[in-house]
Amino acid sequence: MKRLIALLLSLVMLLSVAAVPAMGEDLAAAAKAIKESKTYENTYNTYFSSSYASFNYYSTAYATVREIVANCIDGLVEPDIYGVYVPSLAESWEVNDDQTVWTFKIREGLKWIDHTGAETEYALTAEDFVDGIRYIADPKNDAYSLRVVRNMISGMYDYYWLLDDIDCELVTDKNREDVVASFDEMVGVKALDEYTVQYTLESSAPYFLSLIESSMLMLPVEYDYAMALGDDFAVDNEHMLYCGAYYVSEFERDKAITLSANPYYWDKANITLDTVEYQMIPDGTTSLEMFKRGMIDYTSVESEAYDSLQGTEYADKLLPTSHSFSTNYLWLDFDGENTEFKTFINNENFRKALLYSMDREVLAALREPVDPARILRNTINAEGAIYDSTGKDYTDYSPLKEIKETNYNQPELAREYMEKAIAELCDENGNIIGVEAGTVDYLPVCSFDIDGKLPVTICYVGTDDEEEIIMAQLFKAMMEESIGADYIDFQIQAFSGWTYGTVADPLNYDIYFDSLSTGYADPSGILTRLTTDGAENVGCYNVPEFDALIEKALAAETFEERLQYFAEAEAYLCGNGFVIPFISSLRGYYMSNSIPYTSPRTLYGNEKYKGTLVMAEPLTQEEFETLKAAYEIERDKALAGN
Amino acid sequence: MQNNGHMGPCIFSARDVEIQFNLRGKTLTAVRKASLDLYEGETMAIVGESGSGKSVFTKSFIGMLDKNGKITGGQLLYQDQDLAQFKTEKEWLSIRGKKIAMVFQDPMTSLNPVRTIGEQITEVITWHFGTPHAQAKQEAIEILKKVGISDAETRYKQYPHEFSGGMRQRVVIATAIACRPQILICDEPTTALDVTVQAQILNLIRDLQREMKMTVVYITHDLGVVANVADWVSVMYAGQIVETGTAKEIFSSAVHPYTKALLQSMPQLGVKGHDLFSIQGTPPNLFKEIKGDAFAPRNPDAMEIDFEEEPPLFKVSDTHFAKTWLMHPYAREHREALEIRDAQEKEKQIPSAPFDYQNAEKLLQVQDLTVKFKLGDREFKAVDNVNFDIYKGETLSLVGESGSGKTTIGRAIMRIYNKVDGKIIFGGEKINGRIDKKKAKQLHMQMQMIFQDPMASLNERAKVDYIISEGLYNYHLFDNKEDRLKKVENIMNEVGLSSDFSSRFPHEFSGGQRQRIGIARSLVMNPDFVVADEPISALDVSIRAQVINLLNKMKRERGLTYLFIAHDLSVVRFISDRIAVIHKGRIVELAECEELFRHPLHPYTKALLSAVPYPDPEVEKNKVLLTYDPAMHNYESKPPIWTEILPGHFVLANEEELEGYRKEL
Amino acid sequence: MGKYILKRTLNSILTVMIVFVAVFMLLRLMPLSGYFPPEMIKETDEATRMTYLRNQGLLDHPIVQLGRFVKNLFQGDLGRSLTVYPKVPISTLLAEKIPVTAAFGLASMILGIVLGLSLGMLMVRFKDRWGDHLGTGYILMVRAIPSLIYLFFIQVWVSLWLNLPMVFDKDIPSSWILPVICLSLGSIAWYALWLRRFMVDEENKDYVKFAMVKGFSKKEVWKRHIFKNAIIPLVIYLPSDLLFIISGSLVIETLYVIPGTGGLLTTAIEKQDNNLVQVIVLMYAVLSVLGVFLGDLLIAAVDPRITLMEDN
Amino acid sequence: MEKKMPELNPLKFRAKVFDQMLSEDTGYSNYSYWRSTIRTFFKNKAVVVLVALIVLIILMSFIYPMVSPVNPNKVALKRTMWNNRPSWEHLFGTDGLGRDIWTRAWYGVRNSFLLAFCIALSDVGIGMLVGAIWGYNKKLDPIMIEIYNVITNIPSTVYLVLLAYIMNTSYLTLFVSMASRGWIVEARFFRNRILSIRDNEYNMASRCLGTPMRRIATKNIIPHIISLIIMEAALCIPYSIGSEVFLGFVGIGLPVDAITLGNIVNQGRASFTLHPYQMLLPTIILCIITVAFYVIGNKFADASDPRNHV
Repeated sequence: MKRLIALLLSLVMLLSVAAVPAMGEDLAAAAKAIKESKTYENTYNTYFSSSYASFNYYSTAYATVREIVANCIDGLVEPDIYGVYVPSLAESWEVNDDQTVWTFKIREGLKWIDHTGAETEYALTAEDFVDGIRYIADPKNDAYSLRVVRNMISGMYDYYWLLDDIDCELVTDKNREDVVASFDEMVGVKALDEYTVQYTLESSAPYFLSLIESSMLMLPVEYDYAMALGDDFAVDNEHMLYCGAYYVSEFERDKAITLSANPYYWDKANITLDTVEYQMIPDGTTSLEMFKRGMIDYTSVESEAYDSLQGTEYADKLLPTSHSFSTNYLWLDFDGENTEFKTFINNENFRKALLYSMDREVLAALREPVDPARILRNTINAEGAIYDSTGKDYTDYSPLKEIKETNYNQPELAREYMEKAIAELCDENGNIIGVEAGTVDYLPVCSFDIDGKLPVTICYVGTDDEEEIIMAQLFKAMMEESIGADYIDFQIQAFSGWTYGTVADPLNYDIYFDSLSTGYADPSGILTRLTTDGAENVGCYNVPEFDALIEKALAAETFEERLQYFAEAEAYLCGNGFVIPFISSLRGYYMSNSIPYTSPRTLYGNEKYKGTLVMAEPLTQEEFETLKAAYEIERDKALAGN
Repeated sequence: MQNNGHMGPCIFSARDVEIQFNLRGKTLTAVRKASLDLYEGETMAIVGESGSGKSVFTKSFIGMLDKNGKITGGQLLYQDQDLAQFKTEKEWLSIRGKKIAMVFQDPMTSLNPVRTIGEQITEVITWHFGTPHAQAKQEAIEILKKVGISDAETRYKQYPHEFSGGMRQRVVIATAIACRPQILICDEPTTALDVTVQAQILNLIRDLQREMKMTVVYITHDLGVVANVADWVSVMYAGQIVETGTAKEIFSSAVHPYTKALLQSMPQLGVKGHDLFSIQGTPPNLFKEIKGDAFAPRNPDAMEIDFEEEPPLFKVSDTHFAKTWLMHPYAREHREALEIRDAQEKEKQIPSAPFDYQNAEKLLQVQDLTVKFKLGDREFKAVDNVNFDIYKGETLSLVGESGSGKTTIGRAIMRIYNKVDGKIIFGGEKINGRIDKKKAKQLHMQMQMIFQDPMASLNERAKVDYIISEGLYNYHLFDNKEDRLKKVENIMNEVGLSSDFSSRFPHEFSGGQRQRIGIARSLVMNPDFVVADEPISALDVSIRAQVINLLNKMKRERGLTYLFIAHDLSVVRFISDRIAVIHKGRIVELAECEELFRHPLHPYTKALLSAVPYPDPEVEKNKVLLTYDPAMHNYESKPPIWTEILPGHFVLANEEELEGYRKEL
Repeated sequence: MGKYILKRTLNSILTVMIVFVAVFMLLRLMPLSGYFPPEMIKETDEATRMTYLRNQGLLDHPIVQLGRFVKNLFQGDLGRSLTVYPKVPISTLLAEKIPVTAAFGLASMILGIVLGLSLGMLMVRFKDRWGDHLGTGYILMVRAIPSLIYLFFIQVWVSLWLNLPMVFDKDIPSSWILPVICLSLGSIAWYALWLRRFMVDEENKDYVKFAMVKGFSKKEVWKRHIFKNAIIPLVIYLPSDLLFIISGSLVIETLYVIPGTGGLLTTAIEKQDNNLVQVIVLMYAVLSVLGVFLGDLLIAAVDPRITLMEDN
Repeated sequence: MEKKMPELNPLKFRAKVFDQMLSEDTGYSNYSYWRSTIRTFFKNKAVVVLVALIVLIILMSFIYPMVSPVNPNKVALKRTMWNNRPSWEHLFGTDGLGRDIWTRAWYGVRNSFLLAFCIALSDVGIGMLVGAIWGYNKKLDPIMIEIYNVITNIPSTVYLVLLAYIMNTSYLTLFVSMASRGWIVEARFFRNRILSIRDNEYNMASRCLGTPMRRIATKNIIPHIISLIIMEAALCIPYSIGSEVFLGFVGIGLPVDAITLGNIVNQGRASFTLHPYQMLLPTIILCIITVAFYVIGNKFADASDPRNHV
């Protein structure tokens, strides 16, 4: 009997394979037909919601600025439309066998241009990339999220803190100028000749290219120009130089920004849009309204808005947003003053109870009303972000795969675990052993009393952003329903976004809502920070097994072995409820007049407009599906190829 | 001279005019069938107390009634039109200003404060006669000169706040006559002014009337002023003209009991030591329908008929009419009996002996008292080293114009102004400046004050019972509640108020009654010394007599000592033993009452005496008006000193002037 | 006259200084971690943040910071924004934003005075009749109901109904209409209310009765006498209104996305941008004190009764 | 011009005995200040309607929360319960989380009204005390005017953000920050009023009688300004509710799960174009309250002015 089934199976396999190519050809034809049938504009109108602080791409904390800079200043490499790294300002590059020394050959004859689009006398040379690192290595220039690059490039860590100690007069025997002059000897970045730059790293980094593409800190700068301007560098579009596909031709602060095509761009053939017009639109309702009036070419659609558009002419124009690598998770406080919660959270059963208590789809529905399951995520690192050399997704590695697929919406299981935890921790009439009554001082967030008896008081702290408030109230409703209001007393506290420092660091919370995102194509980006004494371990849990697994992963020879150990470590962390990831933070739907998958597929960096095709009227869903299917086939071919 | 005694034709006649107001849901009949005829070129004075409806009556002549009042009967015949039927504003505009003009009581608020006085006159001329601006301006300056404003060109461009009260009233009159009206109605134009200024305004009105042959209607409650200015007089009471006739007839042979009572209650005619004749009670309540003669309830000699039938207008002579049943033939013998009785009483009243100063002991001494006020950064001396003594049991009067510092002296003695120079000695001890609490408490009981404005000196939101016993509460001068109520009842009866008024609020009483409450409040503490700060100048003539009699009665019974502050010399003569005349913060003359009237020495005293109106047309007609100009003394070289030129008669003069005065004596 | 002005200026300078120092110290009470946006705190470690603060000079003693700020002020350097627009010189910020808000402010002030006074006149002429009820209804709606609510309705529905642009755009003149109207709603109600109240007060005054007795019709008396007296008390507020056209309204500038100074102060305080807050507070304090002072000068010029000599 | 003479009885022409009290009778007009203020106040029909409405709303907002079984913060887990249209079951429909807006509106009215009432009380209360002291002694003048200038010149947002940080957002914080400025403005208003009353003669008379300052204040001054106090309090309530809504918009308002009209309106505003009813209905109640109090405040001011007692 088994043989018959095996025969049948292979037949089906054969058929599907056969069908695929057949389907593949007419799909590609259909996609090509759609593209030919449209007429294209040469300006793209879009908007930004919060004001642009300044264009200093090294020191700004604002994500919105990265979107502008990504189009105005090119890095060494960039992804093509399928995500494969292709040459950008670097014509070619090679790396030594243990991936610690990377050498890039810069494209010759390029010049920086200014805000009027005219070429300046500054040529783009390898020295500009070295100066980039020189600029961020000096503490005076307040480079932002320097930690990853500082620990990666050899000698930069010591150089940075030496300068810092000099500034705080801790070190008095050396003076600042000599140390700055000794930059070339200390720091592992050198311009071998006018057009070759070489980076030496502290340890092997197979993912170095994805770091170059995503991090602003690796971009070049014209050092003399920047130093001449001093504080005024990149204050607005007139005080900076450009070497990317576009330059900022017009900048009206808090109101409008215009990007114009760079006439001297090395990849001019690929530029399809002459200008990109940004204007400021603070809230979603206005942007939707203006999209309907045809004044902008793109708008995001919040979940409520989604329902209201059903039945209108825009019903078929709603497109699902693509992947987001940042994950929302609940952070638990293992060492807080709330002794009730502390005793319980250090018990594995209670953590499991929390894991199974949430109906995650309801939470996801807030962002993705149509198909909430799509944005569920039980792992910390996003799926479809990290691939091993065979193209296998990191999240499909064995222990993590099971965590990814488990359905955590099991309220009865949650209650069972809770009863187990209570049996272990409480005496028969409900007092928690070893916990007396008292007041918990989480000021300035809140302060409340605990009685040392059931129900366990849980203080959930979130920001006062409208959507997070709704989510908090959903947590409360779900947990009190599944685990039972007799066992837990869920209190919600909101703090204004700006006082994050007074909540997370000093442990003024029991459960805290946060998000982490995969910065580049390697799980170490997040996991190394989650070890017992990792920078991100704000909850102060201690997980020796997890730390050991991380050590093994870092010491692994092959990339696959490394991913395997990381998978086991992440499975341990999520499975035991030390951290509870639940959904990806992507925003449900959008509408757009542009053809998707025509611009470089930037996984970590920001959308580039090079190659984007913009129509006069919005793209329909069914056109989107065809283009997406066709693109995925080509992409698999391209990925398998390299 | 027609047969009815009038010089010209009758140009305006009001017949049985009735005016009603709706107030708080009830209707008030302010004017009940009053009739009045105005003849060309003559001055008609309308005399009556407040609430008699005199100003409402005249306002109806030019349609200026308040919005809740309307003419409900009668006719106003003028140039063969009936003004009572006027409804639209356009009709009234043909009369107002051009034909009938009006001048109000308070000059301070009659002029628009933010426009120059010249403009406010020129606009009348251009509005009525359409004369071009330049010429109108010249006319305006001419009129300003005519009303006696010196250097009219410069004053033309000035604003009202830069003029004194008297000057402002002259400008108001200039504006009124700028459009040469046929009738000018003056509604108490001089009541708010000082005696000397009032005299000048009265002369001005008389000259203008003669020069422009205008008919002037003069409304006032002061009979002295009537004697000075009026050809004809009509007496109004409770909304009716009760008597009308020539000034001479009314003053010499008044017939209506109210007119006679008004004349007799004038302080100027009072005989010292005896009570003034005063009309009992208060004007009637016009909300109720009045039966018979409105004055009957207040007239001790009223007849029964007076309470039942309203008397018609009887003819006393061709020019003299009166609305009283006394003129009816039936009442003849009742009338003669009254006349005989009045005459007898007149002789009986012999003035009492003057106050003997030899063996009286000094209660209060004021030694070179000076009070300075800070206005902006300049310092201004309100009182300039004043010296006088007050003997126990006497009434010293302090007379002066407004702003002369008389009230300041009163308040300095009552320690309201505490930072003063000089010494005030009371019962042998210095009381100004810092004194200990016990002494202050004692002083509060010994010295009391009575205030001028009855409306402002009582707390609107407290019952009479609390107002009167406020002093008792302060020093707990009673054993228990009954004792306090008893004390309040006694004092109320003493001042002539029934004790069941104690649960009412001040706004339910008339001016006179409120003043009596004020007096009760002071005297309930049975003080030794009372400062009366112009207690009667805000009251009507008849009510004044009541208050004066009350004060005298209190003095006799309780042996009080008064410092009586006033601005009208004639009123003060009856009540005071000694009089001090004050001018710009300095006492210029102090003497025994009759001595001062016989031999006034200081020029300012003389000017004051000449300006005071006397209720007798003959005297007023040929009285010569003296004016006082402070520059006539040359005090730079020889400063004046306070000398006792005769025993008890002090005067402020330097050597040279003293010689002159001695020659006069 | 000079002595009065000198006393007043000294007094005003004192007030401005006290306000300035008070706000400076109040801001220093805020937590150091408040200077960083949430993402920044997650990304950077404690030591780097301390370096950042030291570079901005925020770790020095408040008095030292105050001294430095005042020294720069006297050299005409307003310093740079810290967190709202990092490193952007405040003088350029204000130079960009103030003209926009001032333009809107001026337009709405003029509209406010013109419509406000005419509404006030209408209410008085038709007192207790349709004019009065119409005006009182409008004033009621504008002053009682919180402005946020009706402004929101106007933006969404009126822009649809008259198809005016929902958002301000300096190139499209019609985009000015809605914001200016919204801004002027408040001042129209204010001027109408006060003009009516002063007109009614003046109406009962004696000089009006005397003017009517002189033979002028009611309308004439309104024109010649009452209106001038009623306008005078309003004059004292004109300078402050004029100076404060640069303050802008947070609500309207957020709704219509006007890059003005409306929300600048609130955002600056929330993001603890001390330098920016300091400059704005100083500016507003100077303006308000100047406004009051000019108000007194103007009223003394217009109303003959008031002279500058006696202290008010 | 003699009128026809009615035939008269000569006997009547004799003197009648004089009754002194009859002459004193001034016609007791039983006018009392408070009764005629109330009468003028309620003469205006619109006022009667508004007062009734206000009393109804406030009573409902205090009784309903005690009586209603529905928990305003109960979140519905089933998505079908979110953003329902007004129906019989949910009179005002449900909001983004399925909570019943009808219940939330009434809780909101109660909380907003209580907050506004306390602020009005503190502003007018403290304002009057400080105003009285300030009005009574002249030497305090320069200092108080300086304090007034300083406090009004410091932008209120500085207080709010600072207090929100120090005392974490709660009713108390909002109360303290909103009330931290109102009192000085009221104090100045009362100081001007008291100055005009203080120099009347009856106050001088009381001082001459040696009445202590305390009793002068309670018996002489306060009865005159009671009507002003009531008016200021009535006008303060709509102002407080208005600023609470504004604070909600700016984001410094009350803690998130606190239910006030300001929070409901602001939460409704986000999805206004899609579900207008969520914002519309609470707004109507809010407008009724603010308009009603504003009208009552103004009409009471007119009614308490003796000139209008005609």
